[in-house]
Amino acid sequence: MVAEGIPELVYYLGFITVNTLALVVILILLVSPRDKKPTPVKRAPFESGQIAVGRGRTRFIIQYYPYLLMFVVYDVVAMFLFAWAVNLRTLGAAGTIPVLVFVSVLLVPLGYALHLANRPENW
Amino acid sequence: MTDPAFLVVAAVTIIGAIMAIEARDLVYGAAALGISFLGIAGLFILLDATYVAAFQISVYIGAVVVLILFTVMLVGPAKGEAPMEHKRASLFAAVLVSMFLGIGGSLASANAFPGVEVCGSGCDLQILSQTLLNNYGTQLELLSFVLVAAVIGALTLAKTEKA
Amino acid sequence: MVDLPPDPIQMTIAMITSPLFLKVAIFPGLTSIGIIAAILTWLDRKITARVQLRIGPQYVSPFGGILQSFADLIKLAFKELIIPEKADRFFFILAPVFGLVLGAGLIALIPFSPETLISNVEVGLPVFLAFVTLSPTLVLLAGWSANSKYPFIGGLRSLFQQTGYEIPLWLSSIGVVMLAGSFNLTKIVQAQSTGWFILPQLLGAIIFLVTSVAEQERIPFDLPEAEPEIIMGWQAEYPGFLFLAAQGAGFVKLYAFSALFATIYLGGYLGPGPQFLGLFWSLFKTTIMIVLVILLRGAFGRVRLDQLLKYGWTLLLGLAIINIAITYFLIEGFPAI
Amino acid sequence: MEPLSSFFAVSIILLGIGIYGMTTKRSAIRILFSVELVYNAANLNIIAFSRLRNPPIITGQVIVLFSISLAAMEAAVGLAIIILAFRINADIDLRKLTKLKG
Repeated sequence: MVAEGIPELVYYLGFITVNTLALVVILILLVSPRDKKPTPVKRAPFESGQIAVGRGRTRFIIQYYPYLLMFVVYDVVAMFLFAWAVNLRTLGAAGTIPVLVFVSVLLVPLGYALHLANRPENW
Repeated sequence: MTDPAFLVVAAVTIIGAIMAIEARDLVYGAAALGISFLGIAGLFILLDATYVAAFQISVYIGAVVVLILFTVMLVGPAKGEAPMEHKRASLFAAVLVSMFLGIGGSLASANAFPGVEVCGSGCDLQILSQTLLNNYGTQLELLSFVLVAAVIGALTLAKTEKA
Repeated sequence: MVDLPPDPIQMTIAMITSPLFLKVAIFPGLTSIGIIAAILTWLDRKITARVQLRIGPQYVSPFGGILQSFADLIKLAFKELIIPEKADRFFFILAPVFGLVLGAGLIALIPFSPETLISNVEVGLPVFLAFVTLSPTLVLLAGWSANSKYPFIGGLRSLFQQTGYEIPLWLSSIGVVMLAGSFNLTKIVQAQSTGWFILPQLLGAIIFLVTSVAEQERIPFDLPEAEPEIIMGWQAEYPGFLFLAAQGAGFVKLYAFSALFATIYLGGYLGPGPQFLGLFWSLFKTTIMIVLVILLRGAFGRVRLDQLLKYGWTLLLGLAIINIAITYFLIEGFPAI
Repeated sequence: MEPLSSFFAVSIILLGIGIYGMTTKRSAIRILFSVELVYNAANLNIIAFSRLRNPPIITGQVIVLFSISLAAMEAAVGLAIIILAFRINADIDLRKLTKLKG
């Protein structure tokens, strides 16, 4: 009833998830030693020796935000390109003109994003 | 009556959606949203739309949820999560939700026509690609203009002019 | 006489001896992935050592210390799991586990030979790429959950590095789909019976190789776990067995991507000789690709994040689009448009 | 084969959750979550109807391809607005976004 091949994939993923989770749980509960009274230093975040100062999840500049945005757009472009690439032989030239326009029009925001990303004073 | 696979996937979707709205921490909410989209991709697979399910996973969970996670990490945890809802709005919302469910339930039971077992040309990949490019070619081109407008808008919104 | 439900022992025996269970548990499945990931760890260290004119692991077993990674596995399993107190326990434990599951899930789609293929999905390639797109998200969650500076920076780097190479990876595999006319990996292999796709798709193969090395986060693209800068990046806070799970996922992906490269470009299980040799051919090609990728580690230095992003989006993307144009003209003939 | 009513019920429940989220939550990102949920409920409905009608047709899947790309774009623009709002008054609580000028 479901598409061919999907039940085996779900069976395989379920099999691996169950085994890995069981392994980790057994290791955590039984195998790995437990320290009753962990000293505060032992559980402090590891900063190659220094005392961790300030928030763990530090603030960061978003200079690469245009790249992330372009990733979302070109994911969508790849979705349509995959659909076009499947039966290219029967589509011929008539089918490729929309895709050509689609890809070439979407090169414009790529240029703008690259222009913005290379000038960090904007972020 | 309904096969167990559908029940499991639908339960995952709905619980993921509820968790996404109610989770106390925004990153938990974004992860629950990702799981709910995974459930919806599973429902697409049950409806023999495997191409759309594959790209729902990679576009939605691989890009949109990651963008949301990025914004939550940039913006979210700066301030503690204040208790947000106040009673009056949630009462109104509960009424709205129950009204929708009521209509939905009646509509659902009314047109309970079962689907056709074999969907020959209805979900064939080659026909999907042909209809997409032959019948919807111009819509594809117009979509590219919408995408360009959205991206350039989002970029100019998010950047600051260090004037 | 009411027919008793088959008693559980019969059912479990029937289940265990079913061919699917054998495929899932033995060959392309769990045990083979564990053993191959361990051997790849050893091979990686041995070849990098030889490239740097040292000997590498040699003590654990007579011929060249091949059991070194099994010894590491046992040692790490008995280490104490120290989880930093401000860490987010739920994601901290689950992120590497699901990273390993996603990495191992890729192997189910690859046709080593017609009878050992686990799931013959009609849309094989997009499902493979969908799994690949999810793993940097798990790395980001793992880095975020450790609640300390270096892992968080490592997780963010993995997110931004993904945007640099993911789209060229997709567009280069589109060239293969255009030639084969189908997403099904078995049909792609059969379409290569006349000639392997690496000849018409040389440019696409190079881009695919470069971006798959970046996807496995191996040198020269191992920014998320750059040892000198951000001490093992997102894996810095991981103790014992979870560190092994995080490292193991990298080697499982190395194995999966080399197998996919062999399937898409080098004709999978097609090769001279009788039909049942197919399995040998596909594994032979996969090992060649693995050794090639490992040799890259010895030869290149780490790439900076902005360099990777700039060249990923300009050079790699441009070459991928050129590759699609070349393939289109190959198929349609020049006076097409 | 799963009757249409069960898929329809799932998408209606998702719609209900989305509307509940939109009306009661104050953090802008939560409202974006619920908008995405409503989007997916619509996609699910389109594919369920196009697959479960008597001769199943493919246009449902084509429409959902377009709808997924538009939803991705809408999320991108929404998040850019949230970043801008955060930059202006350091908080994305919708009740504080009252000043109209940027």
